[in-house]
Amino acid sequence: MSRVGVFICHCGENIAGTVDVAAVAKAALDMPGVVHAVEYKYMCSDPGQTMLKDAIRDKKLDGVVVAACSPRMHEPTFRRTAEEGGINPYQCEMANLREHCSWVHEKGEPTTAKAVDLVRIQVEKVKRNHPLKPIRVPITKKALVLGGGIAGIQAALDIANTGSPVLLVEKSPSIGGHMSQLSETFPTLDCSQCILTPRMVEVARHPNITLYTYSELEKLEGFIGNFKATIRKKARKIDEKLCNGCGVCQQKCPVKKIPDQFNEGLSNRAAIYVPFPQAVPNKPVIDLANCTYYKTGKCKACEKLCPTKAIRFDQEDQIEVHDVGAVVLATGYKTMPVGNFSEYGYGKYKDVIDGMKFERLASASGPTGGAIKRPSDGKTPETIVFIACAGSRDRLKGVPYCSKICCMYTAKHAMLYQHKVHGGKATIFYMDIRAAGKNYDEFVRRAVEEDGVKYVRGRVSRVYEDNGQLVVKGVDTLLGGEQLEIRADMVVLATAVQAQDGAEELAQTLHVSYDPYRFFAEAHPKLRPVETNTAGIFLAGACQAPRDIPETVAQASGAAVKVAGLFSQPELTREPIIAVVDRQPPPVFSHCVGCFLCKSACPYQAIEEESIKNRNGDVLKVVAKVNPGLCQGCGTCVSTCRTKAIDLQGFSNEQVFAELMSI
Amino acid sequence: MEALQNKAKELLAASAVKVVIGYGKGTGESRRPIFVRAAERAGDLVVDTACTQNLATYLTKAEVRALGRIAIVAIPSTLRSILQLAAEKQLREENVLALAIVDGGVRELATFDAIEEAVATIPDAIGEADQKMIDKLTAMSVGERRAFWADELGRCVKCYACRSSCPMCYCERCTMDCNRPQWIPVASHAIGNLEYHMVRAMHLAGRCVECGTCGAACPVGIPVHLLTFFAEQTVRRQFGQKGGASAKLDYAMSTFKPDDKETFIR
Amino acid sequence: MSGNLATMKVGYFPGCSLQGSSRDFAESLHAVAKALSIELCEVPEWNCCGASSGHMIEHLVSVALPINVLLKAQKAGLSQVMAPCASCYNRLATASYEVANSPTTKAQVEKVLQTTPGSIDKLPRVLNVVELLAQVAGQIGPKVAKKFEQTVACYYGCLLVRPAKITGFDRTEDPVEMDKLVATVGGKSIDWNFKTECCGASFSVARTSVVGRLGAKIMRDAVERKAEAIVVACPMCHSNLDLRRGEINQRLDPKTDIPVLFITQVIGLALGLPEKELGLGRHFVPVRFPAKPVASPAATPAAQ
Amino acid sequence: MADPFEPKMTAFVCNWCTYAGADLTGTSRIKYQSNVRVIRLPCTGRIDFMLVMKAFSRGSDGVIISGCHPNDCHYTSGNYHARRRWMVFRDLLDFMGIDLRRVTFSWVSAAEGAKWAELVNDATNTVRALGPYKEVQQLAAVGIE
Repeated sequence: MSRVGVFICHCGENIAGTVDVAAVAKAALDMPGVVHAVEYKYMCSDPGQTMLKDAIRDKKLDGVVVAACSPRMHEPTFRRTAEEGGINPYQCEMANLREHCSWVHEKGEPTTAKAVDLVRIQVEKVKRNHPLKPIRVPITKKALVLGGGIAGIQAALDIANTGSPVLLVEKSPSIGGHMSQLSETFPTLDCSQCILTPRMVEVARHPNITLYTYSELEKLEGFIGNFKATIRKKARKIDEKLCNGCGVCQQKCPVKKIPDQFNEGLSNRAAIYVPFPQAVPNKPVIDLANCTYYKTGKCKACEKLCPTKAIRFDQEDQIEVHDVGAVVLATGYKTMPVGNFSEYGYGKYKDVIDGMKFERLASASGPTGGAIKRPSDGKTPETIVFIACAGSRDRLKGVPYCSKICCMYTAKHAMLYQHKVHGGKATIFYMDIRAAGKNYDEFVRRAVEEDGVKYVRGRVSRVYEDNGQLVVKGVDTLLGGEQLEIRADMVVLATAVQAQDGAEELAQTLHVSYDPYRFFAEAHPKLRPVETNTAGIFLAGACQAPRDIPETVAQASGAAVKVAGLFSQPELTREPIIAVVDRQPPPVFSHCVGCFLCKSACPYQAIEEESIKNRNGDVLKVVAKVNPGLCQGCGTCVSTCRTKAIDLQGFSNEQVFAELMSI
Repeated sequence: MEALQNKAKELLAASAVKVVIGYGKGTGESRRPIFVRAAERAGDLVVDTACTQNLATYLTKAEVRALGRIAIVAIPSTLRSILQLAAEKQLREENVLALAIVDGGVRELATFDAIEEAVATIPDAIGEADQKMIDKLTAMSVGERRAFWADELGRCVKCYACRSSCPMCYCERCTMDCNRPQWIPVASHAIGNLEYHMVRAMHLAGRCVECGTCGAACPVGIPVHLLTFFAEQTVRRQFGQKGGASAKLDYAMSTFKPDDKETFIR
Repeated sequence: MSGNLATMKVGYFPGCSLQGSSRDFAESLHAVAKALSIELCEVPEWNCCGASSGHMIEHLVSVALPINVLLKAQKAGLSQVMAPCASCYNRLATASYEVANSPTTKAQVEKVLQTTPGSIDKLPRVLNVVELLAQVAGQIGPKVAKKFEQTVACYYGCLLVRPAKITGFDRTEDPVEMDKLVATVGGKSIDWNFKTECCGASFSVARTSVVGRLGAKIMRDAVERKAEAIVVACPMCHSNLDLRRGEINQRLDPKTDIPVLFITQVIGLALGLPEKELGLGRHFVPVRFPAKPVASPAATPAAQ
Repeated sequence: MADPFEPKMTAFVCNWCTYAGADLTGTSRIKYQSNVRVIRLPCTGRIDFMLVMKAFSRGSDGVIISGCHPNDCHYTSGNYHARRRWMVFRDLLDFMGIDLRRVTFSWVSAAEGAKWAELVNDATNTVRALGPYKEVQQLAAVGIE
């Protein structure tokens, strides 16, 4: 027969002001199994906790119910106290008399009656609690960072600098991401590559960082501290050790007319290429789709001419499996594809381009060496129109959210244009100017006041061509909704920021949740912004939501600290709230019949098949077994099990049933 | 019929199987399951329209398993049972040989793939009378339905014939027998009976092979099979999955689609 | 969709213009429907759709009127109602959308229409003429007697496709359904800029100068891109570009005399229906096409 | 029976969304009717359909079941499994003559304190209007345990 003690907290007036705590204590004493019931002003205070510890000893309690605030608030506190009092911490339950009772109901008899019920529910539960031990799991102190943009680079460097090894996986041939494509950065107008490339080199040189470019994560199994990552190294068809990046191959490659992704198709590259001069690693890759040899079986010009004989046409993809303890997702974003803007003639008129193309035009390392020339005929545009919110904040044809960075980079674009094309006329159609951030609004004001960029508040309905000239038709809502038609030489769309292609699949591979726009979801919008709901997987940068560079870097460092914090512990301890499959003496062995329907229901692949053998090793029965490391304790398997052979520690069938029967 | 008897004789003689589970003469026109273990007894086997019981129930019984490879005379629902049992890891391909009764003749189905093909051709339809009854019930007001079941289940004596006759109720310990906690009161009484049959239906939703053997087995003639039929149809309607379609597990109640369409969650 | 059905039955809501200013639209529509064995069942005792003035003045009226029509159609057992006039179509579609999405509006409408039998919950689907023709496009191709070998500009105007959330038809900013139909009957449609520009709509009568200005832009671009005709599916578009060609031409140099055809007339011509049945004679800008170089008869025997 | 009927409401909620949401209702001091008794489970996936039936047998007049919105499940997919189970169980309850107006399903996130209050009030009012669930309670009355 159990000896339960009930401790009712006044929480000052918070509970006692509404609930007749004395009556609750009195009622508690009549509950079967309760041998001790008291009320006190503040149970969480030192004297309160001491009182609880003493009672456990003096009254020889084997179970404790603290009727106070929400268990989500103080359960850890009182479980620790119970342990100090000499019983198993999991023999302590909390009745939520505050959030679920005194704060939400009027003072009176029914409210007190409810409080009594809430206590009874927990008393019935605690009587059926079993002592549980927290689960200890080891940690592999190596991190996996997915994505080699500025977010991934920053996270990798920060983690590596704490002394832990890092695997940095980037799907394209070089790290650098979108930032390496940018011309200059707001609000300081410093050259993007000038500040990025040193970081890229640092990554390449760092003893704790192993770089996997042109590689992708294929599979992630396991759980926090103990992931198993399968990485596919796509074949560059180059022996990276021999290649010295001299570049002869790309000069001599006969195929030269392939649109260069890095320059957003504004220039061409060869079939064997290094994406850009500052690429890290500075090693080429053969583009199989366009290489003459792979198309016709002839050529091999690069192989013949390579001074170090580094070309390897027979090279295969390599699969590597690594144990890692934590993962940082930094897979970035993409901008909305052209198809969405037929009214702007995107894709129809050469001189209607998106922001990324403009970055390349304005970039000193770009196809025009930084001169603003329009794609159609290379002419310098005398009038240019920027259309903000191309797809952003557009419930109908685009995305409902604000892409956040466009206001700033459009201002930057206009500014750069004004600096580069003297006497040029830049007009920006906008909805609102969202320039919240350090020195951001000042930056926009500069564009308007110093560089004379014309801001027109209104939307553009259509961009069309009138004998060779682009005409931008819009409205100026500040001039009494007057319609405008601006004849422009070039139009730049600030296209919406979207989740990276394949984000959904990746999220599913990693079992992290994502929002309706396929951005990865943080564990808590305010208090856990760099964590996912899956323990051990963290977020950095634009894969979570549109972000600019400063935020991305800050978040990346945040994620890195989370990883470092995790790695600083000798081992992990987890709540023992996990499922267990019953075991019985022979000949039953277990009530489990091995139908393994639970296996397909488990979100964590935590259910394994165990063969029960006799001493000759013949299998007598195959039954389910829960891997305590993988199980997170959702209990889905429990309600799937027809034989009730699986149960959930801490929320067992007996406990829940008893709770229900007590009301 | 001869075809079957010959096939059985041949199989047993060659001891390709250790037992043939089939139908034999019962009292009057009824048919009962028989276990033919010797070639010379193959003549006892009967095939006709009166063979309606789903014999798959016996496939999971320890004593039957112990005999070795089994040949089983299979009506459509038996084939579905075999697949579902296979999906639930209760049956090994090498241990069972289905003798499917197709328009008088007999077809040997040795592999699950073969059975899947055969099953794929079976229309998802239950007996006309049963379907009529389900439609009638669904057309009723909820009160009328309650009354209907209260009256029907009032007769239930908890003999568990429905459970024992069901090929999918192979659990060694049923929820009913679980006493910590005592989910369902042991004695037969109104609410307990309602709960018992609800559990059966839920446990068979997405697994029921729609043989109706449970209903046929009920000594007091409660149409308990309507419950499992209804549950199965609900699953098929809402998720397009069904019990006994494949030997690979595709259990509607342990899988999901993020866009499962529901109308009642506020 | 129901492209291969023998005969199909569709509710028909003429609205005022099909009986007045746009009789040619009505005539060609009926002729084509007959040829494609589509049965147009006029909605019994239909009333005004509430366009032009109605929806400017009183919101409830502008919803109640169309719903009343749809309830009548429902009573007549029609599952789809086709409104040839883009304006009617837009009113009917908008009204159905509003009652489906605003419980308050629905309640109000139910109140004012309590005398009309039927249920607002399952109203017939509203179609425009292009939508209907697209449904049966499958049967048009085979029936083509005489290829419509002209280069045309398909002009949609505003009401067929906007607002997208209500019409849910075609690509709002860059519709293509009419272009597809023209292609099925052997015609060529140009890629141009003013597919969905405003034609001035009801200013047709009140402010012809506006119509002239807007129409001129539309015609200029079409002509510059070598269109030999404009194809429309809306009475207002038609009147503005046809009836008001005078005002338009005042702003054009050179002036243009390319005709404006209803999509139904284009299809009718291709199906080889007599011009009279298609009401081609009713246009202000005569329907004439530049003579095509006739394929030399010699070519045919030579081929064999 | 002088005093008016007060329904007995039982709620099964998940720990991470709805229980937390109900906590928020408290912290925001939003008042609601005190009829409901909450049973906390880790996840909606853990809510055994039998619990709902048992609640009625035990004399509840109404039941509330609530968890995380689709996509928000702390355990990534427990709520999806739960939703499927409910989709079938609910139809079956109806087929067996249980009055569905007495069973309320809902998604209440940790941020939806107000929604929880509203949910409880609506459900309680509905059930109060329906009156005590005699039909089932009579069945139960016949010697339980």
